[in-house]
Amino acid sequence: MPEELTDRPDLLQVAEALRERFGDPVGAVAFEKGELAVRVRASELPAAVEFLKIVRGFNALNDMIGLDRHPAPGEGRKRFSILYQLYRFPGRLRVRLVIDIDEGEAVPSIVPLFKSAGWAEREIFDMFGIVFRGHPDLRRVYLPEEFTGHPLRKDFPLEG
Amino acid sequence: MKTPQEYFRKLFLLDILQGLLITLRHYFSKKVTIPYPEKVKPVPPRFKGTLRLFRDDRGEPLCIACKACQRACPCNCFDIEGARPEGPRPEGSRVMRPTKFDWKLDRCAFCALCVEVCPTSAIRFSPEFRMSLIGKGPLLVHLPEMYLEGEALQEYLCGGCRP
Amino acid sequence: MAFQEIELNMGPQHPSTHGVLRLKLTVDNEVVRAVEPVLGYLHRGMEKLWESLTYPQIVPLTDRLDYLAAVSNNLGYVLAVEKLMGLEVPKRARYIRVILAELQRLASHLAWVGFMANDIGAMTVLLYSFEDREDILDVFETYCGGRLTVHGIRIGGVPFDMDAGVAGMIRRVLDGLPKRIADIENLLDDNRIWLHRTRGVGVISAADAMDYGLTGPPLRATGVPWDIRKEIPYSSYEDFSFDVPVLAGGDVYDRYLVRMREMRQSAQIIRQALDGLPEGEFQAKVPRILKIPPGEVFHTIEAPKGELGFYVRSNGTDKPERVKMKSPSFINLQCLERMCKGNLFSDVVGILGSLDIVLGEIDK
Amino acid sequence: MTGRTLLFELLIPVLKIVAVILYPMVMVIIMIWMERRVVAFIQGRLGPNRVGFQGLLQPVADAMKLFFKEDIVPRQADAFLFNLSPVLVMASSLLAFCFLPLGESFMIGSYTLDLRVATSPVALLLVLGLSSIGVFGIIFGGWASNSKYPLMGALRSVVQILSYEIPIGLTALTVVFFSRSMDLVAIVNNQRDAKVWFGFLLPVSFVVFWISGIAETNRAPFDLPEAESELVAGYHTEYSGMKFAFFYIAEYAHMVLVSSLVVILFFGGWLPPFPNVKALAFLGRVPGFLWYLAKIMFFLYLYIWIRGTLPRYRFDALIRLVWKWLIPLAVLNFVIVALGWYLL
Repeated sequence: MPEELTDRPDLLQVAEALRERFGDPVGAVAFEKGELAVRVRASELPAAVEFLKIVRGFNALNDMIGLDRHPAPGEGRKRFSILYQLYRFPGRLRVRLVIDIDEGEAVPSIVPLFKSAGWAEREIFDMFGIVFRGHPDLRRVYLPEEFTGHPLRKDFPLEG
Repeated sequence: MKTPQEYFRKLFLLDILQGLLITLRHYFSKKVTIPYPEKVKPVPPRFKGTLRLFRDDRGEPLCIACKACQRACPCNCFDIEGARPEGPRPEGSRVMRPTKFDWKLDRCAFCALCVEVCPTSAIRFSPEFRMSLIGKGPLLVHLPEMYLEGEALQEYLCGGCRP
Repeated sequence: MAFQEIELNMGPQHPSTHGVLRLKLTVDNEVVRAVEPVLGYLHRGMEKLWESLTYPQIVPLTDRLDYLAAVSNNLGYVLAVEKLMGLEVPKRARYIRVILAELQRLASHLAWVGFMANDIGAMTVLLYSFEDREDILDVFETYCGGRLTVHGIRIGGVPFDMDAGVAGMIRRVLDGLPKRIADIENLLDDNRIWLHRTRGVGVISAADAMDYGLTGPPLRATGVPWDIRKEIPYSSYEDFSFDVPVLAGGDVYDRYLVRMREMRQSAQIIRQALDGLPEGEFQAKVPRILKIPPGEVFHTIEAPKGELGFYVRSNGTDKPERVKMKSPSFINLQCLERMCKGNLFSDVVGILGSLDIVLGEIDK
Repeated sequence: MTGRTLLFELLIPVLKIVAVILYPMVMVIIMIWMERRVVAFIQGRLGPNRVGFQGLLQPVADAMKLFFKEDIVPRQADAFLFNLSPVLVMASSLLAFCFLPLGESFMIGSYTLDLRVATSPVALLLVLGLSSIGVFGIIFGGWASNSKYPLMGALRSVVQILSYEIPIGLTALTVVFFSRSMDLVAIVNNQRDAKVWFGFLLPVSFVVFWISGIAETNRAPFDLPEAESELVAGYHTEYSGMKFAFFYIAEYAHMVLVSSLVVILFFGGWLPPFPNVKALAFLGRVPGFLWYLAKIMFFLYLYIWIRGTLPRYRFDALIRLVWKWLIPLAVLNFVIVALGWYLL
C-alpha cells in the first residue's frame, strides 16, 4: 500500500503551513516511510527553521546530516545536501528540512535558533567543507586543524 | 528544611556509619575474584574464541574454499585460495579445497559473520581465548595452523608463554 | 598574591575523562572560567568506512561506537535498515531484542554509576556495580559469545533463540539486582559528601536542555519526560508497562537518581518480556545479498546514553550511500561548558561523569 | 671508658636510631599490604596474594620496582627544590618518630631502657611540629615541578594542612590539661594512674583530633591534594622512582604517626584495656607493646575502612568543615574542659 501524506494529517498540516509561508518554490515535499522531508532554499533556511520552531512548536533539533552526491547529483539537485531533523516534543512529530548547495556556497548558520547546531555544523564543516555563515566558532571538530581535505566527500581519496 | 531526625543523623554521623556498615558487611562476604591461572572460568558453548577450521568425522576438511567468509568479513581478515585436488580422489570429495587460508588475527573483530555464512560449517569458533602472541608473525594465521586444536593450538598461539 | 588564570589541560591522558577526551580548562585558582572539549582522539572515520561495507557488515562495527552499550547501537542501526527495507520482524525477535537492549541499559547504567562514583572518590561503588555488570556480560556471553562488543542483533531478527538456560540466567541476574542497587543507594543517596558533591552542581534548565538538544537521562533530570520508548515506540516497547522516571532538579544528583530508577524500570521490562515471550520465529527471511531500493530513513531509539539516531540512505546497491549516526554523547557533551562555568574544578569531573559520555560514540 | 659505658652510652642509642628508622618502614610495609588487602576485601576482591605469604611481600616488591625506575627531573623544574622536597617530607616523618615512645620503659639491671630515641618534656609539641614540617616538602615539590597539577595540589595541601593544624593543637591541649605533662610517656602513665583513658573522658576531643588527623595526612575523604580523579596525582605527579617512593612512604609513615598519637593521647598507649574489671585481669599479662601495636593497627584499619567507603570532599566543603565546625567545636571543647578542670 503506497504511503500517502494525507494519511498523516498532522504532518500534512506542517507541509501545508510551510508551503503557505514560503510559497511554492519551497520545493519538493517527500513523504516516505512515515517521514516528511521538505526541501527549502538555502537562503530561506533560518526563516523556515524559525517558523517551525516558533510557530509550529518544533523545539528540538535532533541532528544535522550532510550528504555528498558527487559525482552524479541527479536531476535538478546540487552536489551537497544538508538535512535538518526537527522534532516536536510533545507531539511525536518529525520533519526533515533539506537544503541543496553547491561547492563554495555558504549556508546560513542556525546556531542562534538551536544551540545543538553548534557542534553539528562544525562536524559538517569538518567532514564536507561546507561553510556556515554566522557560526560563532567554525573550526574542525574531529580532525586536526592542519588536516587537508574533507573525508566524507565522495572524492576524498580512499588510499593514500 | 531539615527535620530534627535529619539533624540527629548529621550530627552523629549516622549517614557515614551506615556506609561504613555496608562496606564492613562486604568485607566478610564471599569474594568474586577467580585466581586466574589456577582456576579458569568455564566458557559457554557459543563463546567466540579463536577462529578454527574443522574437519568432518572421516577427517576430511570441511572447507570448500567458497570464499563466503571472505566476502562476509567486514574487516578483510581472510585471504583464501582454493583448487580442486589433483590425482585420484576418493568418492564424494570432488569439491574444492583451500590451498591458502590466511586469517589476519590482528584485523579480526570476532563478529561471527563468517561462521554464520559458512555453508559447510567449516569455520567455527573454538573456545580457546588465550591468544597472547610473541612477535607479529603468528598474527597471520596460515592454513595448517587453522586446523590446530587444544595443546597444539596453545603451543602455536602462546609458544610456551603460558602461565 | 594574585593568582592569574591558568589554562589547564585535562586529558587526553587524564584518569577521569572517560577515554581520550581532552578538556581545555581555564581556571582561576579552583574556579572554572571556561571549558573547551577537544575531540577527535578516537576518530576512526566510521561513517566513511560504512560507505564501503554491505548492510550486514556494518552491524558488528556499530558495537565499537558506544562500547558500553553495544546492543543498543546494533538495535538502532538494524531498526533503521529494517525500516528502510520495510521488513517486518517476528514478534519473538522483537521481544528478545527488548530483553537484550534493556540488559544492556542495565549494564551501561551500572558501569556509569561506578565510574561516576569513582570520579567523586567513592571507589568501592565501582566494584560493587561491576559485579552485577559482570553477571550481565556473562548473560551476553552465553547468549551470543561476546561480552563487550557482542554483535547481538542481526538485520531481520536476532542470531539465536532465547532458550531456557539464558532466560534462567537473566532471571537470576534480575533477582540479585535489587539488593545490589540498594547497597549502592545506601552508600551514596544519603551520604553528606555525595550530596554535597552532586546536589545543585551542574544545573541546567529544561529550556536550555532542549535548546542544546540534550537527550536521555540528563534531559529527564531537568523535568522533560522525553523517552523515545514511550514517545515513538519501537521494537514492541508499546507492549510493556513501565514508568519514565523524571525529576526536575537538573543537577548531577537528579541525573544519578534518574538512572538508578531507570534500572529498576529496565528490570521490570525484562521480566515482562521474559514472561510474555511469544512463540515463533526469531529471524525474518533476509536475502543473503541485501540490496535496498533507493530511499532514506532516520530512526532513533532510546539508548542508555540518550537518543541514538541512525540516518541510512540507500542507492539500490548492497552498500549504503550514507550512514550518519546521531550519537547522544556528542550532543550531551556540548552542554558541558554551560554546566561547568563558575563551578569548582572538582565539579568538572563530577559533571562530566554525570553526562555519561563514551568517546567511541562521540568520535565515531 | 669501660665496656659498660660503651654499651649504654653508645651502642644502645645507635641501636635505637636504627630501630626508629626500621620501625616506621616495617609499619609502612604492613600498612600498605593491609590497605590493599582490606580495600580489596571491602570491594569483594582478593587483593595481592601472590608475593610471599598472602601477598605480604607485595609492598617490598613494589618498592624494589620503584628503586630501579628511572629518576626523572622535568627539564623545566627547579632541580634543587625538586630533589629536596621528598627528603624534607621523609625526614620530617622520621624525626617525629624519634620522640614517639614505642612502649613502656623497662629496667635492664640498673639501667632504664627508654624505648624512644630522644626524651623531651615537650615531646607532644615536637611531634606535632615536626610532622607538619612535611608540608614544606609538599609545597616545594608542587612548586618546583613547574607543572599545573602539582601546583594546584600543593596549593590545596597548604590550605588544608594549615587549617587542620588548629583543631589538632586545640584538642591535644585538652589532654595536656589532664595529664599535666607534654611528655608522651607521662601522658600514658597518667592514664594508668587515672584508670581511665582520656578518650572516654574527652570524646569530642578524640573525634575532632581523629578527623583532623585524617585531613592532616591527606587521606580519603580529605585526599584533595592528590585526588587522582581530579589532579592526576596531585603534588607528586611529576615524581618517579625513588622520590615518588619517598612521598609514598612518608605519607604512610605519617598515618602510623597520627594513629600512634591517637592511641597515646586518647587510648592509653600500651596499657591493657579494662584495668578495673577483675575478671579481665589476665589481659594485663599480654606485653604492653602488643596492646600498643593492636591499637595502632585498629586505627590504621579505620583509615582504610573510611577510604573504602566515602567519596571525596570538595575543596569548599573541606574548608567549611574545619572553620565552621571543627575549630569552633574544638574551642568550645577546650573552654568546657578548662572550666571543668578549674571548677573541679
